[in-house]
Amino acid sequence: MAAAGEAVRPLGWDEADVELEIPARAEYVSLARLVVSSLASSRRDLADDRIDDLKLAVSEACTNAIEAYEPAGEERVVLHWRDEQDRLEVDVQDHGPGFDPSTLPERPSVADPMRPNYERGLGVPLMRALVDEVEFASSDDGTSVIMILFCPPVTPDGE
Amino acid sequence: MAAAGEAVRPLGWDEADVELEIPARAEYVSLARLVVSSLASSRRDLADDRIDDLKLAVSEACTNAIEAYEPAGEERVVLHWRDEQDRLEVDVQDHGPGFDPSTLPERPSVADPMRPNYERGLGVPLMRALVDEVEFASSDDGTSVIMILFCPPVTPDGE
Amino acid sequence: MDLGFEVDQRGSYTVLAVRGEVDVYTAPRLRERLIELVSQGSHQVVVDLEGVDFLDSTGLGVLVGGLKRLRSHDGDMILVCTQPRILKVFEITGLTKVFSIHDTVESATAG
Amino acid sequence: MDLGFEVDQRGSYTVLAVRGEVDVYTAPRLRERLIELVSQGSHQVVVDLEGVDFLDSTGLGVLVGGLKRLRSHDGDMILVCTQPRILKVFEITGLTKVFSIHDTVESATAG
Ligand SMILES: Nc1ncnc2c1ncn2[C@@H]1O[C@H](COP(=O)(O)OP(=O)(O)O)[C@@H](O)[C@H]1O
Ligand SMILES: Nc1ncnc2c1ncn2[C@@H]1O[C@H](COP(=O)(O)OP(=O)(O)O)[C@@H](O)[C@H]1O
Repeated sequence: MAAAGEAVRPLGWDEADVELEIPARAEYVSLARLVVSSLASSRRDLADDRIDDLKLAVSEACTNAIEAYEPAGEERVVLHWRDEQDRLEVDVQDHGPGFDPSTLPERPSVADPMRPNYERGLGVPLMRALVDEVEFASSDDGTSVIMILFCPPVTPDGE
Repeated sequence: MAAAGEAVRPLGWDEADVELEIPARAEYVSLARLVVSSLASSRRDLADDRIDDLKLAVSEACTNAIEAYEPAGEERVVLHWRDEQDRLEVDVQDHGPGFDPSTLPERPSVADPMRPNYERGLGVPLMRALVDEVEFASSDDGTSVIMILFCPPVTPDGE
Repeated sequence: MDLGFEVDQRGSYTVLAVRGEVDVYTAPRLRERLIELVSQGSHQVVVDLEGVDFLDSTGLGVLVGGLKRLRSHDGDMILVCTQPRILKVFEITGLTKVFSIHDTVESATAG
Repeated sequence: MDLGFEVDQRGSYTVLAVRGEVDVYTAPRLRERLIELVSQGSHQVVVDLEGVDFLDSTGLGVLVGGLKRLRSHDGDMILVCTQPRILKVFEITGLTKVFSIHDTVESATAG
């Protein structure tokens, strides 16, 4: 048995799935952050800076989802949280116009001398740098951004 | 125009609807509380003690929804938050066995000399006392508890 | 979500200070602590709720259960609580009539 | 969610201390504040981020926009930031090369 007998971390994929559906409006992004950081903190295997990374990545994804709807109406953004032993996954879905992620730069071009002119386009590079995996699934019907953090198993004492 | 031109409070019923779906497990009740108190705080017209009241009432409803499933499996509890100008509504839904709310006491029997023997049965009386309206809709298919707080309109300066 | 406990002996009183949120998830830990104290022979127990941010009906039920257990050993449970939002929960449920509730640990252990 | 501002003049520097979370909802308020300062003739601006709990790409964009605006007036923007989680965002995006970032308001206004 693991030392942490008290199962704070949910046990299975489906069971552990939390869903948050918010109006596609800027004032709700902070709620998505709050939910993600609260869920991440209850997993005792994540360091604070990893929680901050995930929180920022999810926030960027929600911001993009909301901006995809501009001008905003009654649209919704849906966030799913899934816990597994060795990872956690968050996806953020919208039904905006979609986009072609392959046209975006893979990595932030930190050495670009034109950087000071970039007031936008920082969100996706941040997401890519902050979490272990980001996947964009986008079509005419909308976009789903899946973000994954791997959580290396903590070997319990006495095993 | 209202003095608070910046619309912190969502504008319409549908738009403002937030949905949180959690596994029917005790460790997720704190997340429901967190979401409710965060949403309630962003409405500037609610005093802190009213937010605490709502938070506790919602927590009790979630606890009952989770306990309705005992032994817990992969069931889910769904919370809806709806903002309107003059009120806010939270409902908590489960698909447990349901119950007959009319068999429960209307008010806490504060003068009951047997009170010290009551280790249970305090949840529904608390909910009834804490929010302005509680409605139970229960059938074989589950239970929905609707809790309402009325928010008297704040007359803005200059109107 | 953690529930923190601190135990302190003051004369014939055992003071259990609780910190955090007492709800359906954490209340079983409070119950265990109380049972432990009784079984170790502490029959005059002061539960200090000043560090409690949230207390629900499950928490109340555990306190009522603890009180009954203590009384069956000719003991008693005294609460320390000044926070309005926590006191309110005792008032609504009529439990202010059941528990003796003090403002400070000093006053609770003065008897 | 509130964003708080405090403005303080230190010699030729205007220090704007920001408190709270800078995101897509609040960043417009930061942008307005910066535009206001520039239009009031403050061209050497120190933005103190020590009270900022969260900063996203929208916030970065507003700071970059402010820097450009100030430079077009032969001014400059200097940041004060020591929090690792905020610094990290500047590092990932390469903006540590664009902004001069100081540890204290004193050092930022010493130039
Ligand atoms: N969910 C989405 N739906 C539609 N387009 C998106 C979405 N997410 C990102 N994009 C596109 O990718 C671009 C880059 O996004 P990002 O790096 O976050 O920068 P910014 O949002 O500042 O433009 C956006 O401008 C947008 O065109
Ligand atoms: N969502 C629900 N589904 C099924 N039964 C419920 C539900 N909510 C309340 N009940 C019933 O009402 C009773 C009283 O609830 P409550 O006052 O919260 O006290 P307790 O949960 O401690 O028994 C419960 O014991 C249960 O039988």
